[in-house]
This record gives sequence, structure tokens and C-alpha cells, in this order.
Amino acid sequence: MEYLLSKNVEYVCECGLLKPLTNLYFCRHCLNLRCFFCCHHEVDSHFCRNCLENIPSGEAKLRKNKCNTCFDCPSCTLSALSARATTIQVPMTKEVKEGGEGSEIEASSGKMVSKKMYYLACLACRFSSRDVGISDQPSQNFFWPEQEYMHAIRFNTILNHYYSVVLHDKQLKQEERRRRSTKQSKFPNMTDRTGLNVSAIRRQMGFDKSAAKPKSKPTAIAPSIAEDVDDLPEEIFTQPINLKNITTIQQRFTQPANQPESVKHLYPQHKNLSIKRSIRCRHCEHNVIKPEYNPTSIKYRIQQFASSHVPEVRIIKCDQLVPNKSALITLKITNPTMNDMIITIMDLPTEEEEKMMIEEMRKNFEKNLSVSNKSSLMRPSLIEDSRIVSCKITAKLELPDSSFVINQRDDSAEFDDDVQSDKKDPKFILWRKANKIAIQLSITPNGELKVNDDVKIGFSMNFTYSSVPSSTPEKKETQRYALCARIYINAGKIVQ
Amino acid sequence: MPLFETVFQEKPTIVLEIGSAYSKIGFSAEAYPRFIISTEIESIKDVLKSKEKNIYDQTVDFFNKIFFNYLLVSPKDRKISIVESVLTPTIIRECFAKVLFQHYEVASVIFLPLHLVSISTLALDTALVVDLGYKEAVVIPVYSGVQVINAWQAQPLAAEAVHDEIKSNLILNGVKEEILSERIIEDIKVRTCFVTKMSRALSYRNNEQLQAAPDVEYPIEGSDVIKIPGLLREMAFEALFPEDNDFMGLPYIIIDAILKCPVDARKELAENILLIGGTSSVLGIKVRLRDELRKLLKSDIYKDRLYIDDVKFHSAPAKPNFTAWLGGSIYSHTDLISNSITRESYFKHPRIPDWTTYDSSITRSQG
Amino acid sequence: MSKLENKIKVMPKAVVCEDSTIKGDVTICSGSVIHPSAQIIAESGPIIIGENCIIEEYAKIIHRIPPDHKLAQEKNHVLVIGANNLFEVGSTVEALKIGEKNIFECKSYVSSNVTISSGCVIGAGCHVVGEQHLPENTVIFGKNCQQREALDKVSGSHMLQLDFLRKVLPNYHHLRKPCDIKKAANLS
Amino acid sequence: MEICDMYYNKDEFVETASGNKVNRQTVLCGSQNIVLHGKVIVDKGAIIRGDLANVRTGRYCVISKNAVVRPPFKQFSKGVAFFPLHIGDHVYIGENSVVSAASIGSYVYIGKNVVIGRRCVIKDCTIIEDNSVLPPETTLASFMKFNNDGTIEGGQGTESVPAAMQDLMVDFTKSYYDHFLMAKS
Repeated sequence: MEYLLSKNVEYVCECGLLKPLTNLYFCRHCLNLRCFFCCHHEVDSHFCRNCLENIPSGEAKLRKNKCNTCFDCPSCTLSALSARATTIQVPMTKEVKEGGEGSEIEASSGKMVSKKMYYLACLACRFSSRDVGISDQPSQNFFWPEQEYMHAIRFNTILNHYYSVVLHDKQLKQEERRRRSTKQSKFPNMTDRTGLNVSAIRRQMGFDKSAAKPKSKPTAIAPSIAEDVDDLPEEIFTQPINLKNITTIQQRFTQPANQPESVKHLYPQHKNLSIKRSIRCRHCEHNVIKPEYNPTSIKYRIQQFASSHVPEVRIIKCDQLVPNKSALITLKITNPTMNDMIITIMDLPTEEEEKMMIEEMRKNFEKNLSVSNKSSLMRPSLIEDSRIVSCKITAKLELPDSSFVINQRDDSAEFDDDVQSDKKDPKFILWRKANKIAIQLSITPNGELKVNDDVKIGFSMNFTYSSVPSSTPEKKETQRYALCARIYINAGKIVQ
Repeated sequence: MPLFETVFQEKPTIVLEIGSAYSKIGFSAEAYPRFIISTEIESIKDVLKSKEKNIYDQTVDFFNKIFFNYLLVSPKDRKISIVESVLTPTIIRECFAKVLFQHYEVASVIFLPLHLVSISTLALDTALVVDLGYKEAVVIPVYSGVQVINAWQAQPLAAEAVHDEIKSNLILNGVKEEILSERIIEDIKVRTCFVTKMSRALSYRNNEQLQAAPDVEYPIEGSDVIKIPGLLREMAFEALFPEDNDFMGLPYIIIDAILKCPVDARKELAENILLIGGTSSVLGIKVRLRDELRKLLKSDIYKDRLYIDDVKFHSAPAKPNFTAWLGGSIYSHTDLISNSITRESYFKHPRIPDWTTYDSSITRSQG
Repeated sequence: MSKLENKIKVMPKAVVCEDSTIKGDVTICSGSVIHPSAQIIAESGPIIIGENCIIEEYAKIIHRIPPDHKLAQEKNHVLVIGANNLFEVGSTVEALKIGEKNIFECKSYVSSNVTISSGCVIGAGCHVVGEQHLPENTVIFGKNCQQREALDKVSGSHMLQLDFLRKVLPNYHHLRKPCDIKKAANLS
Repeated sequence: MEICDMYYNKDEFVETASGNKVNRQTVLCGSQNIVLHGKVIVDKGAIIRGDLANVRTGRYCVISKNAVVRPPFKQFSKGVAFFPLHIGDHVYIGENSVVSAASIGSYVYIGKNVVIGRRCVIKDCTIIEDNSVLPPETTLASFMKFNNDGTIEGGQGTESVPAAMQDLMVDFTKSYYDHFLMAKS
């Protein structure tokens, strides 16, 4: 787990948040890091995570985002119910009716057929649909009886009432406006001058009633009547209660409509659907993540993981850390791209420089915004306010004195073992292996650190990035860019 | 009718009620919320403790959950209604607006006053709305579709007070504090406690000997079994009815709210009381309030000031904990939502108008 | 541990894999199946495992009375485990009274303070420690050891599973020889 | 953090021609029914119940100490049967975990002390947190994470499971294998 979601090495997203490389995306169009927080999310497709069926979004909306076939257990609220089969003996009823009197005797003489019936059961808490009095159903995908909502009718009356009130209001206003506008009409016409307008003519012709505009009237409603309240049942003071029969608040909230207090009313609940999300860069509106529709597919239509564009830094090991005493840290840097990279490690920007960077980014964005505003009517996205990195450095890092090259990724290199020994390499490089390199740097934790304090180091890593040739003609050739990633590393804790 | 159709084709408004303990989330024109989930914004419980930036991040995360884990909709260009108390701190209201407009790019947001929209579930335009939530009890009278703001009353007499009562009581009975997590206290309250009768509460107060309700053996996570005394089951909710010289118990603040209203409105308000909020779903609270209020009406303090004989309660076509949400659902279905703040206007003036600028056309238009 | 004298009685028709660890005075009644790597440790007194029990891998049944337990004074306490119990993989059971037809799911733990009647289910990963008696058909489940009462009998597959295991296990494992009924009778 | 080198003694492990490394103190019942597809590590105390039904794992799997891999049984109207258990490539099973799933996809990370109930279906690119309990017949869809409080979260395009889970698990299991070395005595 630590390997997968390691928080020891964090990269600075452009929005100023620190994230491990595995949680970052790389926008190919802006050539910048993006994270979950500063991107725009969209619902891509709906599916049921139990039966793994893709459900078109229109249908999902109709079904209130619930799966037709799968149920959640209302008792333990977490697991899904599974259909269990039982066989029961039923008399052959069909033949009875067909055969008339003669075969009726046969049926009563005990000719039985076994028939499969299904009920729902939870395998975690042993809840079963029989517990709440739902009879077994003849088919697994049978429509299990739905509960009725007791206030449904009253709610609809109220809703329609208010709706009609508002509609009525609106029509009145419209009429008012029309009446006013006829008076203000610039172009005189005959009917006006003669004092005849459409409605007057109609009235004269006797179309009076039938032609009158159908005006909606607010539907009548009986307002709620205040009632006297029932007294507390006397037995509450004498009868012991059985906790096992009273639902917990979590169980109640799985059925927001009824919120039953007794476990006898815990009915199976249709499972909620899940979604796949696509993620979009706010700066250029391009997708960085777009999954495939198929719920079982793990592929993407668009995937811009930072881990496949930006060199990855991992800690191999670190000496014991003592304040004011230099220690060696060994880092592994991997080049995930198909091109060689030149890497330079530098100091982090100071706070002023960081502020300037943020300011510059904002200006850039606004400039783009005004350009795109002119060209298209599309409403531009907004970006999150960038922030200053919250992490504070607590150790001094001795930077390597030169840049170095990391070889491109080569999937066939896995099979040849020999470690390349490049004589020219400077001293801080420990070894090279295909597209990986190990470097050793010395760090000196600050003097004021106490035992068990984290030692944080940080650096800017400049690297050359070659864009992947795209199909658009103007970008046919690979272009080389110099990019920069800011990296914060938690080297470990101070020891005695 | 064409007017109808355009509305139905539109995507339904997302209706949210972000409470201090639980949030109710769903869509407009539905009879109950899709989900009731616990509010995962620490700062809502304790606004003063946190910095604004922190609330922003938490709100973004929580709304992300609401939209993508529960409601499963892309919030971009959707309409949002937020049902909230008029007493919600500005900092929270503005934070919500900023998150929704800037981060989620919604089309419009409207903040609906909780007490006002609640009574639309009754098809009435006058009622005394008592909201018993997690943090506090808030009483606001609504008369002819207008909130009588100057008559509002609020006291920290709600779920939190009850939880503290249960916790301190159990600790007195020798239960270790570590095992009494907030979740367990809430479970004890929900599953075992109720509001006892006024007469019994009085007897307990006068130290009379009574046969208390039966004790309950309560297993805590398999590690221990504790005894919930019957007395605690009955008396936990007495935290809402403190009997002291401050006269600030629940019945007192209800009466005080009525007293602050014009004379000719008082009788109507007293006969139209609506209890909402999660704490008011507890067994026996209505009866107790009725008895307490009747007693107060006849007491020396109020006898000569209020000429009201009786109080009456409504029951909304909903569970008390989502009555306000339901009001929001009804309100959002009507076109009055055009009063909302749109994205464009927010970016011209990134301020959220206060409740005072709202007019409550929904109930007024009825008459 | 080494002090314990092993007196293991395996009744006929019981299937006990040799890879299992059995220590102390343990009687395994007929029809029960003990999987490899199961552990049965009779430290404070004999254990009698009823008929048709299944004890799976890494399941641990321990008869160990802690010194402050109310049964500590009692000499020769016998842990009698009823018939048709199922001890799943990695469960640890120290209870001193166990009825019939219980299921101890994977990685559950039951301390010696708990007495178990019949038809109970201790859910996977549940730790039941506090002093209590589980009434019949109690189901303990979930992270917080929530309790409910099972209304519907579920364990229908138990006997079928036993049949299968009794058929298959001898083909793959060395088994402990059941002792002669006559000898067993003589011993007791 | 890079994986540190792990050393074992020569006589502790058996290495097969296909690169599987199996500890001698494991219980592989019915070994003729167990297929390990190469470069699989089975650590000390692990149990694989091939006697109940076939067990097949893909390449680069890790079965850690004291883990139990046990085909699930299913009840029919006439008796019970144990079902074969298939595990995909690049799967890590943590210490003391019990796996009774019907199938486990590829690129799956299963933490420590996990219980996977009977006939669960674990799809590709999933994470199961330490100490989780999956009830029987649970389906864990791709890119979902099972938390130890019993909730399932995530889905493709969320942070719960890294988007590049596939590459990560390949990387992880390969380097685990590469760092699992015989001690030079």
C-alpha cells in the first residue's frame, strides 16, 4: 500500500497543492500538472457496481439512479442482497382447470410439482426478505413489491397547487403586459381606430364564452389542519424494550422516505448506481481522463497520467537524521517517456518568486480567456485560486553540481541485465539501469528540529520533455520543451 | 400546456439542506430526499474555530461527494437550491456560493429560508415554526407568508444538549468515557430515549419515588455491555426543558416568540405550530410541548399578557427531519426560482444578498 | 504447553487431518471434520467436540480459564462444544460454553467471558469480548458488532458440506486414526 | 518508498523452473490442482487449498505470510461443490488474509488481515484496505476501493484508486519479485 500511495514524495500541482505523483494528471496541451482538486469533473457513464451493467444516463435518471435488479441490505446497510433459491411443492394447478372435474380428484390426491422460488438474503447479517413478510417470488428478476410512500398523494396535491398558483400569477402578468403593449403600439390599425379589437369582434359575433382564453385557476387545496396530539403510550414505562428490534439511525436513513423504527419494516432497497468520471483541465478544456464506457473495462479513451510524462522520484534509503548533521539520501529517478531526458536539480523558488508565478499564471489565464471570449460564445471555465505551497522545508539539501541524462524507457531492456557503467557520470550518480538512475545527495536537517519531527526537503527538477507527435498538421513534429516540477520529500524522522 | 412542458423538460433543481449534523440532498419536485448523510464539514459545527480557506476545501470535498457519489450529476450549469436557516453565518453562505459558482460552475443558486419554506408543506401561510436541529432550537413565526424576523428566538436546546446530558450521566454511572463516542451516544439516544410526560418529569424534579421505565442492556461494539438506566431514558431530553430562573427552556422561547408578534397574530400562531428538525422526531415531544405550553399559558407570568387558551400542532406530510427540505423541493419546482443568483450576476457582484432582501412571493401569491 | 499430556480421542467417522495441532485432552466425536493447520488446545481441562463440527484452517479453539474468571476455582471444567458448529478460517474461540449450530466466521474472536447458546452467528472479523450471554439465534455482524436476531434458519448447507469434505479430504491428507470404540469405552 | 531487498535462506524456499518461489513451510494441499503461472511468491505459512478445487494464479503474484487461499463452496439442490478460484496477474495478497473469492482479476492489491467472503468477484484494478471484511458474494467493480469500515468507494476517475493502477501494480509486483533475493551465504 505504501508503495502504491506513497506520500513521502509529493509533487506540487500547478494549483499549489501537494500530491503524490500517482494522483496527478498531466495536461498535454498546457504542459502542466493537474490534480483531482483543480480539475473539472463530469459524470461519464452510469453503471451498477453489483451486476456491472452499464445503464444509459437517460434511463438512470428515470430510475432515480437505482439499479433495477440489485438490492442493498437494509439491515447492515453496506452489503448487497443475493437471491436464494428454494424449491417448494405446489399442486399442479394448470391441469386442474383444463381437465375439469376428473382431474381435480387427481390434484387433491397429491400430485405435486416442485417449483423454484426465490427470496433475498444478506450473507453478512442473515437478513432475509422473509423476515419482513415479503413472500417468495417465482423469478430472480421479478419486480419485488415496492413500498408505498404514505404522503405521496398529499405531496402531489400540494406540489400541483403551488405550481398552478405560480402559473396563474404568470398568466396574469403576461396579460397585463399585453394589455399595456397594445396601448403603446406604434402602428395604428383599423380595429383600434374603429374601437374594435379581436375580442370585441368575437364578443359581437357571439363567440364570447367558448373563445375566452383558457385561464388556469389555482387548484383548490385544503390547508393542513392542526390536530391534537396523542399521549405517550402507557406501556413505555413498564414494558422492557428489545434493542434488537429497534433500528439504528443508519438503518433509518437508508430509507429516507419512511425511516422505520422497527426492524420489521426494513425493506430491501434498490442499489444506488455508481459512475465513471471524466476529468477535464480547466485551463484548456481538454480532457485529461476519459474512461471507456464498459463498466468492466479498465482502459481509458484519454489518459494523461503524470506518472507517464513526468520523471518519478522515489526514496531508496536515507541515513539516520540528526539535527545539524549531514546525512546521505539515495533517490531513484525514473524516466517514463520514450525520449531521453536531461534533468537539472535546483533550489525551490522563494516565496516571492512563488507569488510571482501565481500572478503570472493568473494573468496568462485571463489573457487566454479574453481571446477565447472573442472567438467563441462558450462560457469559459474558471480556475481555482492558486495557493502557496503549505509545506515548509526543514533541511538543507546539497544540490548536485551538474545536469544529467536519463535514458528513454525501453520495454525490451527488461530482459538484458547488464548495468550500464557510464564512466563520464559525475560522482553523485550511484548507478544506472535502463531508464532508471540512482543519485545520492547529502542533506542537513535544521538545528531546531526535535526528535520525531519530520525532515522535509524540496527541490525543483527541470527536465526536458518531448511532446508526442499528434495528428494535427502544425504539431506533427516532436517538440522539445523544458519543464519544471517542484518536489517535496519527507526524508524521515529525527532520531536521537 | 406549453408552460408546463418547458419546466418538465428542464433538469430538476438540486435541493440541498446542509444541517449541522445531517445533510438532506435530493431533487426538486420529489416527495422525499434521495439521501440523508452526515455533514462532513467540521467547520459547520464549529465555525469560529476554523479559517475560511479550510472551510472552502472541506466544502469542495463534501459537495464533490454529494454530486458524484450520491446524486450522480454533473453540477455544471445546474440550478441549486440551498435550504438554510436565516441565522446561518454569512461566512458559510458565502463559502457555499463561492464553491458552487467558482469550483462547480453551477448556473444559479438560491438560498431559501428554512422556516419559511417549511410551511409550504402545509399549504398554509401562517405558522409558528420551531426548528429543533443539532446545535440549537430556532423559533421563527411566519405570518401571511412573511417571517417575523424580530420575533426570532434561538437557544442551544437541541440534540447536542441531549448528547451531553446522556454522556455525563453515563459517566456518572461508571461508564468509561473513552468508549462513549459520539456515534454511540447518538445510537443510545435514538434507540432507547424518549420524552417523558410532564407530570412524571415534575415528580422526578420533586424527588418523588417513581417506578422508572425499564433499564436496557446495551452492548457496545462487542467489547462491553453497559446498562442504560430507565431514569436516563426518560430524563435525557429534560435538557430541552431546563427549569431554572432564566426561563429559557423550549416552551418559554416558543411563548416569547409569540409574545413578540403583533397582538392580532398571536392566537393564529399559537394554533398553528409546526415542529421540524431531527430532534423533533423523538417519541413524546409533541405531547410534552403541548402540556408545557398549556401550563405556561395559565401561569402567572403569561396569564395576563397573552390571551390564548390553547396550542395546536401540525404534522407535515414528511418526517420532521426533512420537512424543511421538502419545502425547498416544492418551492424549487415553481418558477419563482428566477429570484436566484445567477452565475453571471455573482461574478459581477460576488456578494450574497442577505435574507432581508428576499421577498417571499411563494406564499404571498397564494392569497 | 509442553506439560500438557496429549490424550486425543477421535471417534469413528471423524476426519482429523494430521497437520492439525491438538494439545491436551481432546475428544472429537464422530462426523466432525478438522482441517489442516487447525488448533485445539485443552489447557485448563478437557475439550469435547460434538458431532458434525467443522474446524477450518488456522481456527483456534482454546480451553483456557483466566485466573480472574468466575470458573477459575472450579476443578475439572470440561469445555463441551455442541454438535454442528462451524469454525471458519482464522477464528479464535475461547468461550467456555458453546451450544449447537453456531457459526464462527473468519477471523472472529470470542473471549472466555462470553457464553454462547445455539444458532448464533459471530460475523467475520467481529470481536466479542465483554461479559455476556448470547441468546439463541443472535447474529453479530459488521465493524461495530451490531446484534440482531435471525428469524430465518440459514445453515442448510452444513451437512452437505460435511459429506463432501468427508469424501474428499481422505484423498489428499494423512488422517489421525480413530480409536477403537471398545478402547475408548475402556478409557472412559 | 522503494521496496528494500528481502533475503531468504536457500533451504527455506523452492524455486521452480518458471520462477515461482515457494516457501517450504506452506501448506499446498492437492498440489496437482494448483497452477502458479510463473514468478509467483508464496511466503511462509500460506495455505492454498487445491484439494477442494482448482486454484490458478497468473504471473507475478505475491501470497504473503499466513494467507489462506481457499476455493469457495456453493450449495446446490443436490449437495455442495467447491468452485475453482482464479487469480489474475500482478496480484498482491497481504499477510494473514483469507481469500475465498470466486475470481480475482489482475492488478489487485489486497491488504493485511483481510477476509474475502465466499464467491466474491474482485475485478481488475482494485484495492482492498487492511483489515477489511468483504461479505460473501460481494462484487468489487474495477477501480473501486473497499474500505475497512465496509464501504466501497471510487470508480474510474477518482482518487481512491490511482488512475494508473495497472502500471503501478505491474511495477510493484515486479520489483517485489526482483527484490526477493536469495541470501548469499
